[in-house]
Order: sequence, then C-alpha cells, then structure tokens
Amino acid sequence: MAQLSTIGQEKSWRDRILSGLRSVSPIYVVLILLLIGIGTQNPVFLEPSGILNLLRRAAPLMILTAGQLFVIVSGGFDLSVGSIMSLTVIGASLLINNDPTNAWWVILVLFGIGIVAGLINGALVSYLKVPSLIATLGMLLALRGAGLYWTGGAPRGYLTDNFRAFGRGWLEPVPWVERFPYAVIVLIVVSAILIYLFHYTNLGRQLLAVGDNPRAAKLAGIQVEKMRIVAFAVSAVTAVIAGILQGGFGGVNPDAGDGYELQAISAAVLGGAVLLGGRGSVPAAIAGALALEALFTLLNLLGLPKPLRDAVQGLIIIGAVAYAAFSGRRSR
Amino acid sequence: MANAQLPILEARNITKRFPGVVALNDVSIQFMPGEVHAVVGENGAGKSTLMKLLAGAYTPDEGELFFQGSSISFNHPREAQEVGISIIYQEFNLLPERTVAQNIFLGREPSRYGVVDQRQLMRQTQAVLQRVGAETMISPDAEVKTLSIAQQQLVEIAKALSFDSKVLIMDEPTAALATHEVEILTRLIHKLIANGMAVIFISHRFTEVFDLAKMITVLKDGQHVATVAADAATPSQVITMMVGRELDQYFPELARADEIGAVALEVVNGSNAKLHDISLKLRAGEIVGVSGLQGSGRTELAQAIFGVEPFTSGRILVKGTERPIKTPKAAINLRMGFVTEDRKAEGIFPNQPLNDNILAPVRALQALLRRIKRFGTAEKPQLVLELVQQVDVRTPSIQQEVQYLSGGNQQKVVLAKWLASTCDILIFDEPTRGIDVDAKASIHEMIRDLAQAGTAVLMISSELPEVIGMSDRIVVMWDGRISGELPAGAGEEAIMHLATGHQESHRTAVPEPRGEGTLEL
Amino acid sequence: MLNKNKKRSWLVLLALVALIFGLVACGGSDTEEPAGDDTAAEDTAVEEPAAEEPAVEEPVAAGLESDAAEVKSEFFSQEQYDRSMRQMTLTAEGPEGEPWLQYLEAEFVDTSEFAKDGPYTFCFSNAGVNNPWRVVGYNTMLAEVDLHPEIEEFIHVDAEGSDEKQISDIADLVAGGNCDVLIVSPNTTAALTPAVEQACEVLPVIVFDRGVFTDCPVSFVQPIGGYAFGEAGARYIIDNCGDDCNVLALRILPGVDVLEERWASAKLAFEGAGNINVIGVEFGDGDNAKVKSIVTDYLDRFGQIDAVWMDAGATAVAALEAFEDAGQPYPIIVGEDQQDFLVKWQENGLSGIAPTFPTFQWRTPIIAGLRIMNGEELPAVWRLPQPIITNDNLDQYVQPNMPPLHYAMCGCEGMPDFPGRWGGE
Amino acid sequence: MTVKTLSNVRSLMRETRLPPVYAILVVVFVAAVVLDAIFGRGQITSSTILTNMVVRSVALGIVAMGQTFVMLAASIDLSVAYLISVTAVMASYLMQGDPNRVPMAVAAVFGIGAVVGLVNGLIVSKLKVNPFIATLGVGLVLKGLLNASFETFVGAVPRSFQTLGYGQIGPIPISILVLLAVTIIGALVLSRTKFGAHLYAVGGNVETSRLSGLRTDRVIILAHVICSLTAVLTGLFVVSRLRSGAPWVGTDGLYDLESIAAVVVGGTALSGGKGGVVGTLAGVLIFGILDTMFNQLGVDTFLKQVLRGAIIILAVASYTIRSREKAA
Repeated sequence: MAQLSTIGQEKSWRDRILSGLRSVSPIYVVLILLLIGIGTQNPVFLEPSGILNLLRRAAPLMILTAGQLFVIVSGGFDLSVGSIMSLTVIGASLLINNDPTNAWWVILVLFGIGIVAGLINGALVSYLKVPSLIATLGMLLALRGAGLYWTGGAPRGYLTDNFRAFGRGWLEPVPWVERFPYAVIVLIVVSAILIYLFHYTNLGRQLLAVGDNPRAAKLAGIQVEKMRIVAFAVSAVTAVIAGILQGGFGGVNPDAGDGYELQAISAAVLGGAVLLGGRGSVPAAIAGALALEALFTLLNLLGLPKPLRDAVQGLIIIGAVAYAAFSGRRSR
Repeated sequence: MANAQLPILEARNITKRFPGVVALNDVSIQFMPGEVHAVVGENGAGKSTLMKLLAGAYTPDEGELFFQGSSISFNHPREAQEVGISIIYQEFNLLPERTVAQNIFLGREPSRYGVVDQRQLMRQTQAVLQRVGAETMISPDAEVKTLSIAQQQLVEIAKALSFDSKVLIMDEPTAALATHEVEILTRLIHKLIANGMAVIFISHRFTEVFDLAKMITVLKDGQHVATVAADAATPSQVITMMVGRELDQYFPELARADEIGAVALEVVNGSNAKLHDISLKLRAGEIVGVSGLQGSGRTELAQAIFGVEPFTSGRILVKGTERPIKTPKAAINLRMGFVTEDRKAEGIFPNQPLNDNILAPVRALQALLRRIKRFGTAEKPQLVLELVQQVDVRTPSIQQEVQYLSGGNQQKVVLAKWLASTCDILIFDEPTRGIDVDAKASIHEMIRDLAQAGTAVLMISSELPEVIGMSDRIVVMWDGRISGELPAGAGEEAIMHLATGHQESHRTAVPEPRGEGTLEL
Repeated sequence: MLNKNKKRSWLVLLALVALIFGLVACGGSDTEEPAGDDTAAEDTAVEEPAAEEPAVEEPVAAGLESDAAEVKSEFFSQEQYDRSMRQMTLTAEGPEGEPWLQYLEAEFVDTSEFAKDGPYTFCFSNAGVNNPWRVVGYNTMLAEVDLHPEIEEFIHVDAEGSDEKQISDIADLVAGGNCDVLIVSPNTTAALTPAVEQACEVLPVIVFDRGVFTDCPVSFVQPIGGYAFGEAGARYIIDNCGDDCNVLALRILPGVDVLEERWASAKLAFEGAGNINVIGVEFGDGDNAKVKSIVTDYLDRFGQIDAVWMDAGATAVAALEAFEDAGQPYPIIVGEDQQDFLVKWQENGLSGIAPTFPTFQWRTPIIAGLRIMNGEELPAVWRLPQPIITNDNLDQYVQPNMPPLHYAMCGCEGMPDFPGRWGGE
Repeated sequence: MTVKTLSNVRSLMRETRLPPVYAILVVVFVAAVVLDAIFGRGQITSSTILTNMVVRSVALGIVAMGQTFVMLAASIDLSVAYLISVTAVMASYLMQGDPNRVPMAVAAVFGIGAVVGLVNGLIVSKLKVNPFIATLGVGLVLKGLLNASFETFVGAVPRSFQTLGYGQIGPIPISILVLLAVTIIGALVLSRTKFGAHLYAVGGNVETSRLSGLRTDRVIILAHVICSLTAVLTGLFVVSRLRSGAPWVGTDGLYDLESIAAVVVGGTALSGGKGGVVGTLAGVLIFGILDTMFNQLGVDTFLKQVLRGAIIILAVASYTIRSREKAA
C-alpha cells in the first residue's frame, strides 16, 4: 500500500482502486450478511414492513451511535448518554404531567437539559482536563441519580400519545408500505443532518483534526477545547432524541437508557471508528448500530440462548477492532 | 591502539527502506576499536537510520552486520546491548517521571530474586556518573524531569557507558551542550578510546569532528560516499562530498536590497517564562535566519510569536500596528504561518487525506458550519490541486492520507497548508530536517521564491550551512535571549561564538531552559 | 434435549474461539498473522449462526422445551407449592378490609423477652428502591411509620441492589447499637442469610418480601407467594382461552427465586391443560422496549397470539401495545396491579387478570415491630393474603389520579398525605 | 478546623512522601465526622463502625489494586466485574460446601483468572486492540459463558471458608488484613522489584522502554494477569461473604467502573506511568467513608448517586488543576 502510494503516477490508478476498496467500510458487508441470515431464517423480516420494524426498533441506538461518533472521532468517550436517555424519559413523564398540550415545550426543555449535560461533559474534559472516561462516568452516575431524585424514585406521569407518537406513531397511508413509522422519519432526518454536519461542513473536518493530532490542530488555528465541547453537546442531543424515541416506543420506564452507552461505543467501533480519535464515518457508525441490532434479531431467530448472544457480541467487537488495527499496521 | 586488529563492528551492503524513501542503500562501513569514527552527512542522509540499525532498533532489509568478525542480527535493542553496543539517541530517551538511577539501569537493575537492590543501584549509578564527571552535578535519585537539557544529555551518556560496551554510538551528543560541557565530553571520549572502545559519532560541528575523529564516513542521500582519514581531508572537501556540489552554488540567490520591503513583523521587548527581552524586526521579502543550540529558545521564539506560548510582556506589531497574539488562530488571522519543526507531532494529520491537511488553516478561519469545498475554497475550488502542483508533492492522489507520504512530501504538504491560507509572514522551524537532498533543495527554492514574492520569512535552523546559505540576516539565540545579529554570509565560528553565550559575559552559565518545551526538540 | 446439546456445542465453539485468540496472539509478535487469524475468529462468530440453521427450523417447538422454559429443580419445592395452593383457598384471619393485618395458618410466637418502653428506634436495611414496586412499598412503609409517634427514629439504609453492600449495611446498623428492631428486605435470599444470622444474635429481626435460609428472625412477613401468583394467571388463561390456544410466556430474567416459582407453577398448569400451546418463553429484562419488540416478532412469526402470560406486570402495557401497533386484537393478558395496566384494562375492556404481590406487605413489618416492642405475640411466619384483581373487582383498584407505575394493592389509600406521597394528585 | 488539619497533613505528607490523595482522604473523613456529629448520630468514630467502614471497602479495594497495575501500564480492565462473578460462582460450585474441595476450587479459579488475564494481555499487547474494547469484549464473553452455564446461586462454600469474610484475629477482621496485605505486597512489588520499575517505564513511554531493551509486551501481559488474579481474590472474598455465588454478584457491585474510578481518584494517571497502590487504597477508603457517612446521615439513595458522581469528577479535576498550577 504505502510503497505504491509513493512509487509515483504510473501506478496510481491501481492505488486509487485499492484505496477506494479500503475506504468502503467492511461493516456494510457484515450488515448485508446479517440481513441475508435473517432472511433465510424468516423472510417476513425482509418484507418492507419487517425492515421498517427493524429500523424503528434500531432507531434510538442508530441515532445515539451517530452522536457518539462525534465524541469518539474527537478523541473521547461519552459514557453518560444512557443516563441522559433515562433522564429524558423520566423528565418527560414528570413535566408533561398527563397534559398533551405540555408535550411541545417539554421537548424543548428536555433538549435544554441534554445540551447543558453535554456542555458540562465538554467543559470538564476541555477546561478541567478530566479524562473523558472519568468525566462522563461521573456524569453517568450523577445523572442516573438526578433523574430519580427529581421524581422521587419512579416516573410521575404517563407519556401522552402526542409525545409518544415520535417513537410509536405511523404516517399513513403510504404507497408500497401502507404505514411508515415516524421513528424512521426521525432517524432519516437526524442521520441526514449529522451526516451533513460531519462530512460536508468544517465541523466534521475539524473534529477529525482534533482527534487525529490535537497539537497540530491547535497550531492550524482550530479551537480544540471548543470543538470537544461541541462534540459532547451533539452526543448529548442525540441522547435526548434517542430517549424520546425509546420512551415513545416503550412507554414510561425509569431505566430506558441503561447500558446504551457501551452499545453505542461498540456500534461505532464496529462501524470502523477508531477509539482515541482521527477516524470515523457517520454512515458507517449508523450501519454498525443497525448491524448490532440485526445481530441480536438473528441470534434471537436462531433460538440461541440469550447469554451466548453477549459472548458472540464480545467476540465480534474484539475481532472488528483487531481487524482494524491489523489492516492499519499492514498499510503502514 | 593499532588498526592491525580486525574491525569490531562492520556493516556490509546494508539497505533499509521506509515507505517512500530508501533510507540506506547498499552501505558498507568498518569500525575499528580504539578510535573515534565520525559519520557525517546532511539531515536525511541516513545517519540516524544507520545508527538505529547498528543498535538493533531497526533490522536491515538487505545486508549483514558483523561483530568482531562474526555475522549477527538483532531483533530487539536488548540483543545489541547484550553483545556490547550501546547508543545515545539524538532525541532524548529518558523517562521524565523516573529517577536518574532508574533510567540509567532500566532493564538491568541490580537485583536478587527480582527485587532491586537499591543500595547497589545507587552505588553503581554514582560510579557511572563519576565516569562522565557529573557525580557532583547530578544526584542518582533526582527525577529526570527536574534536570536541565545538558544534565539530561550527560545522563544519556552515563546510561550508554553503563553497559561497559565495546561500541558506543553517539547521535549528535553535543547538540545541546555548551562549550565547557563539550570539553568534558571530549575528555571522556579520549578516555574511552584509550580503553579500546570504538566510538561512532554523528555531528554537524566540523570543529569537533576534526578534533575527535580518526576516520570520517560521509553519507549522502542514503549512499555511502566515502570514508576518509580525518587528517587526510579538509572540512570543505568533506562538505563537498556531503552536498555533492560546491556549497556556494547550493543555495538560491540571497535577496537584493530592492527586494526587501517594509517591516512586516516587529517584536519589542517580548518576554515570557522561557524568553527574555526579545526584540527583532522582520521585513517583507527577506529571510531572517535564527540560529542557536538546542534549548537556546529558538523554537520558543517561534511559538511566542505565533501565540502558542505567547509573550507575557512586550509588544508585537504586525505591519506597524500593535496586535495581541494570544492564540495561533489570532496569528493566522493576521496572515501568519508556522511550519513547525516536528512534522509528526505538530505539522500533519496523519490519518487525514492530503486535501484536508492543506485546507485545515483556511477552514479554521471560516464559520464552523460552512459547507466545505473538498479541494479548495469557494473562491478557488481547485486550490489544493494548484498548490500540490506548485510545491510539487509526489502523491498518487490528493485524497491520499499523508501518513503514506515520504518525509519530504509531508513537509511540502505542511508548506502548502500555509500557502493555502496566503500568509505574508511565514515562520519555518527546521524546514528541512530529515528529508532527502533534492526535496531539500526544492524546499529552499520555494522559501526563497516566497520571499521574492514579498513574504517575510523567519527561518529557524540548527544546520549552520542552511542558516548561512539561506539567510539575508542571521539572529543568534542563547539562553532565551537574542545574543547577537549577523549579516548575510557570516561564518560558522562567528555564529557558534554567539550561540554558546560569548560576547554576552555569560561565559560560566549553562543554558538551562527547563521543561517539556525543550524536550520536544 | 436438542437444545441442551446445542447449548453445549456453542459453549465449545466459543471456548475454541477464545483459545484461538490466545494461541494466535502468542504466535506473532509484531507480525500480521494474529489480527489476520483474529478476523477469522470474527468471521466464525458471524458465519456460525448460518451453520445452525437446520437445527432451528422448527421454531414452534421452542416454547416449553426452550432454555427459557426449563425449571431448575432448585427452584421447585412441592411442599411449598402445595402450601400456597392450599392457602389461596383459605380466607385470612384478622381485621376485615385490612389485609396487611391479616394472616394465614399462623403459629404465634411469644415476644415478651423483647418488650420495652418507647420511644423506639426502628432500623431498616433495604435491598434497594431500584424499581417502582419497591418505591411504592417504601413510601407505604414510611407512611406507616408516621402513624406511630412512639417510633421516634426510623433509620433506613439502602444497599442499591448489592448483596455485599447490604451485608455491610446490616453490620453497620447492628454496630450502631441503637436499633430496637431491625427490619430486613434481603437483596437475595442465600447471600443475606449469614448477615441476618449475625443480627439475630443481637436484636429482634423481621424479614419480609424475600426470605432468608434461617428461622432466626422473630417474624418473617410474606404474602402467599410465587406459585400462587403464577398459577392464578395460567389458570385464568386455560379456563378462558378456548381450544388450541397460542400462549406467549414473558419472563423478566432467570435465577430470581420468586419469579422462578411463578413460572414453575404456570408451566405445570399449562402442561396439564389440553388446550394450551405455548409458542414461546422469552426473557424481557422487564424492559418495555424489549418486551414490545419480542411480542412484535412473535406476532410476525405466528400471526396470532391468543394469550400472554407474564411473571410480572410491569411490562404488560408494552406487550398490549405490540398488539395495537400490529393491528391485532388484544389477547387474554396476565398483568399485575400496576396502574397503567389497570387503566388500559378498564378502558379497553380486556379479558385479563392481575395476580398481585401486594405492596401493603411493606406496612406489616412496622406493625410487627411494634408488637414485638410491646411484647405481644405475633405469627412466626406472617403469611399475608395475596388478592387477585379480576374483571369483576377491577373498578375498585383503578385510580386515574395515581402515577402509571403506582401499585394499586398498597393498602395506602387511608394513610397520611395520600396520594401526594405516592406521586398522585 | 478542616483547613488547619489540611495544612498539618500537607506538611506531614511532605515528610512521609504520601500521595496527595491522602489530603482528600483526611478532608473527607473530617467532613464525615463533623457532618455526622451535627446531623447524624455521632457514631461514625465508634471503633466498630470504623472497622465496618474499612470492611465494606475490602472487595472493591482488592480488585482496585490489580486495576492500578494495568492502569500504570496505560491499559485498563473492564472485564474484572465479570471475572469476579465467574470466580464467585465457580468457587461455590466447585466447593459444594465441602472443606476438602477448597484447595482444588481455589486453585481452579486462580487458574481461570490467570488465563483470562493472559487473554486480555495478549489481545491488548499483541493484537494491539484498544484495551477498553478488548476487555469489554472479553467481559461480554465471560458474561455469556457464565450465564449460559449458571442462572443463580449454585453450590456453597464451606463455613470454614467464610472465615475469610467474617473471621477476626483479635479485634481485627481478617478481610482487612487481606486488603492491607494485598496493598503492601502491591506497594513493594511496584517500588522494590524490577517488574515494578519496568511497569512504570512502559506506562511512561513504551517506545523509550523498548529502546532501553525492555520486553514491553511481557510487562503489559503480566500486569493484566496480576489484575485478573486480584479480581479472583475479590471474587473469593465476596463468595465467602455471600456463602454462595450468583452470576450477578460482580456486576451488581459495579466493580469494573468503580475500581477504575477508585484508582484514578487515588492519583494514578489514566495515561499510565504515574501513581501507585498506596494512593488507590486511599481512593477506595474515600468511597467507604462516603457510603458510611451517607448511611449515617440517611442521605436519599438517589442523591447519594449524584454526590458520588460529582465527588469522583471533583477529585480527579483537583489533580489536573494542581498539576497545571505546578506547570504555570
């Protein structure tokens, strides 16, 4: 690889193809394999409605992962997102107070809370120089407690239907598939926005730069601290969205987001993101999340005892990263 | 110590390739016991690579090493140490958090059943420090981070000696030392060869080379040019061998008086933790060379001007108006650029494609959510392509990740990065360190072209030939101060004189710039 | 038994892959092979399922043979089973309309040795308030304490769901030396036994909710229990579902004795019945989203589900929503006394039943404690009745003013600052 | 009052070379005593409560010592919680309450621990997988294998074995002695042995260590093995307290994240090369004091979690701020 790149123009077409191949993340192949696997088990799942169901179900994790990627790429972790999701659901049930008309301003408030949490994460990492692992771990504990302390231990009200519509409702009638989940629309919109931000604006390029070489980034005039804070804010916002979808899909539930933080990180890594920064792609990360969800579904269909699903997940994650590390070393 | 005996260490037809460069090409050298063998050559000539190969840090792609006549190969530095080859690397190789003793005997701690014998360790460390005559200066249980650069250099040497090895390799050991410390070292080396040790020695200071060395090997561009006896050659001959042509043709024309314009940048009494009372002027169209020993504050000067470690007092005037420059962004806003010394650590984004590397500063000044043009700006959508042509980066594609480019091409990318943001004040720190000769020449050309186009250039370099050949004026630094200024074409001696603190009645003092800033060099 | 073998084969496979990791890694230091072989490991992980296909082609056979369905012997005690079946048929003794004071088949113990004058300090080591049921219960207990001025201080320590922590908590309380009575709600039965034994030596102990493997506590307060809970739901399905009834059984997680008992008795009932076809037994972790997904998948696979049995009602509504979202008719549903379920049940006139593990049991330990202080006799095993909510008495338990995750069977309606303390309006 | 003690402690620390975290420890303890005296029942200083305060730190403490080793090597281990579960379950499963089987069982679980540590170390050092992901993955694998084989409490440890958890020598619980022993051994290994020196070196700078002739991979692997062995020891301690092991005992105790937090609070740098087990001991004790104080004051459960999170962050932030002051 490396040799080719420097031997000069005459070989460059070959290099282009190779680098082209390299740039296609293997996660898409894995995803397709998994979907085929699901199909062979039960074709129903590959009918439009089945796919939409899978997407609707995976939407929270996919969105969460896309947000997590912003942090990972800039060289950090965000462990606090799961707690933010739960906090969103609990907060909504308290604030909406069974009155549908409240839903709209409540959603705004929730985003406010999320953004504040994200800014705190970012400030801790950027200015107090607390390692993101510890900072967000602390936030994970603190926010988990805060939500329940706020409501005295259990959610206080129902989530009204208009609030839940995002996670549960459908757009209908729709040609081909008679009904189209709002959750998937949200997924598409949010993904589109995040993909645009990350791949088509300065923001994404600067995050990559910060994660790849913070010192060089500073010397190139990039405001490293500010970028990190932005990354955590984005991640927190996606957590709120994921929380709204999750709460909408499942209803009130004090621990709607538990364990999502590690799933999101795993998914992003499956999508080829490199921990400690510098590499990553939003579409691939989203594909990683979908692949993880598809994997669960497949193992489920196979009637594989639930515990072993964890084991398989563990092996796949290690494998994916080892593969990345390996191909990385190879090309250097 | 006669040459009758056979070489203690010999390299035969060694070739070593790295992505993009052939660092050493079919090199064969013999090193005799009991003599100093200097290896000279420009940066990028392959000296350091050769040393690392001899020390087992690299393994050759082709060719063999012979130790005392028998073929050997090393897979791990330890194996080289075990046969008796020790090395002092150019960049320091010490653990700042650990003590002098722990560093010197790392991996070889005197111990019983894995338990380190502290007293023994201290005693041995004392002994080794004595051998380098530093026992009074340095305490065995001092943490390395508390030592000055010079002291750290001595610890490195002590560490190397502690192996009681038969071959000692020194990669620019004097770069950081003031004259009287160099004298200590010289005496030390004489003692060592007297005991039959072979000393292999890299240096840019020809005075030292000719004082110390018995044999001089010249490398150029990874090739072995010649090995000559020191007393049979003159410095100018050696230089000619090094650069392959007469020195005076080697660099582009200096600026003519009419090419030099108004003052673009002026620093007045600038000071901070590491710099004291810096004042200098930089004019449009001229190249001002900054010389000085490692740790003299060269790089700190650049960092201060560029707002990385800003001046805490004094003023900076850009084109006559005073500007506070507290961050790099502010500097870039004022159309300044900074080509840093350490590409890998400060210059490039290794995992990012070439175009994003080049456009980073431009984009940093744009709105955060501005839509990007992949290969340029709204005004110049093809900017990257043009620049890649202009600085002549050899790359298969401008989407290539820069980690896969050769050092020279990486440096050109860094340069293009600042051309992209159309600077009219450019600071270069070691612009040609570690890149091969033709790339070097073309970079010198570019720097001069920029100056002729009206850019004000401040060029820091530890390579005297470069400073002398490129600069329209030369500023010399010592101990965080500007110790003097010399006109174009000043001689090496004059520069070294200022660079070691003379003329400023600092004779006795040791340059002691502390802390990370200098460790990076 | 097919599944047993499958399980083992997977264990072997994974063990192997893990082994490969090790060997491979040893193999090449800085060479590329390790990661190379490692991706092979990854592939096996992905591909392997496909290899499993034939084995799984008869999904319907899952159900009662599946791993999730099996009842480990350690979770089934015939004697306990018979006991709770019997007790469900008896009427409890004690004051009418105050079930938290009632008891079944009680043997009374004399507590005069502990008698002392107030004011009292009651200490409570709580396994945790990590789910709404426990939150409601704990609020009820606090309300009960407020009813008794002679309880001067009520010390509550919370183990946040960790056995190890609760053991230390109990040690602290005992060491503190100013508890007159120690009330323990164990996090897990086996683990807390030693700690409780130690406490028994120092002061009177009352254990409730989950038990301990020792009879040293003065009194053990618990409703009739899991077998009855599980049986009631299963029985209702069997009686009302008609012939050839597709039942989906949803459990929270394996290994928790109370829940295992519920499933054990339900399984017995289903196996005994002719009309029940259990199409699946799944673990939902008590997570709405998971449960909803599982049910949706089953609806996709089997088209029709006639009844859903659950070992705990917390996610009953999520299960029902899966039917709504799939545009399917509501099934016969087994829930619990959680308000959101009761409301839905009433609104849609479902055919359902809600066995309860009543939260009013959190009142009883306080009362028992005071009896001990007064030296009155009380049941050694205070077996509380375990009311069941049915279509007939549903209306009296629906409380629209209470929060969705409130448990109706708290017996707290008459207590100070109801409903505010429980989050209602 | 607090301030005065603090300054005294500062000077005392300078002499004894204690890590700075002990200042925090003292402050927290004094705060606990004061608060308890004002709002609580003023018992926190009673000897029994104090002992319990330490005893409740033992389980976390032992594994935190091992975690310190990996983190000094600039690695991390998220698999310990699951390994603790595995140990607890396997130990009670193998012992089946029979004293004669204890040695076999103990040997077996330490064997398992060694293998797990080896796998962790190899994946991290040879496959170059980021330790966060590597150990997370290994943890998931352990969890899966464990839950696939066991669902709940299995077997039991013999009463004799429980002396580890409950026994006392004179007034001092054996568990405390174990914790102290582990700490002292750890401290000695780090300060006195070659391995200790090499660990700090590798954590400080892998390349420098390699060029100085160290076999860096071996150091990292050994660190992971040690960490896993301490996890096993914690598992044995936990099961001796619980008499029987269940698949969830490790994860319910949050031993993975809390051990990392304790180590960092104890002053060991996530980036490796700086810190030590002595500091970790203080970090663990701080958590113990907080738990006890919260209990004594009857602090609301959920508020507890908030405070814990906040304190972790503040403690770590205090170091970074200190170090920046030094730099400036």
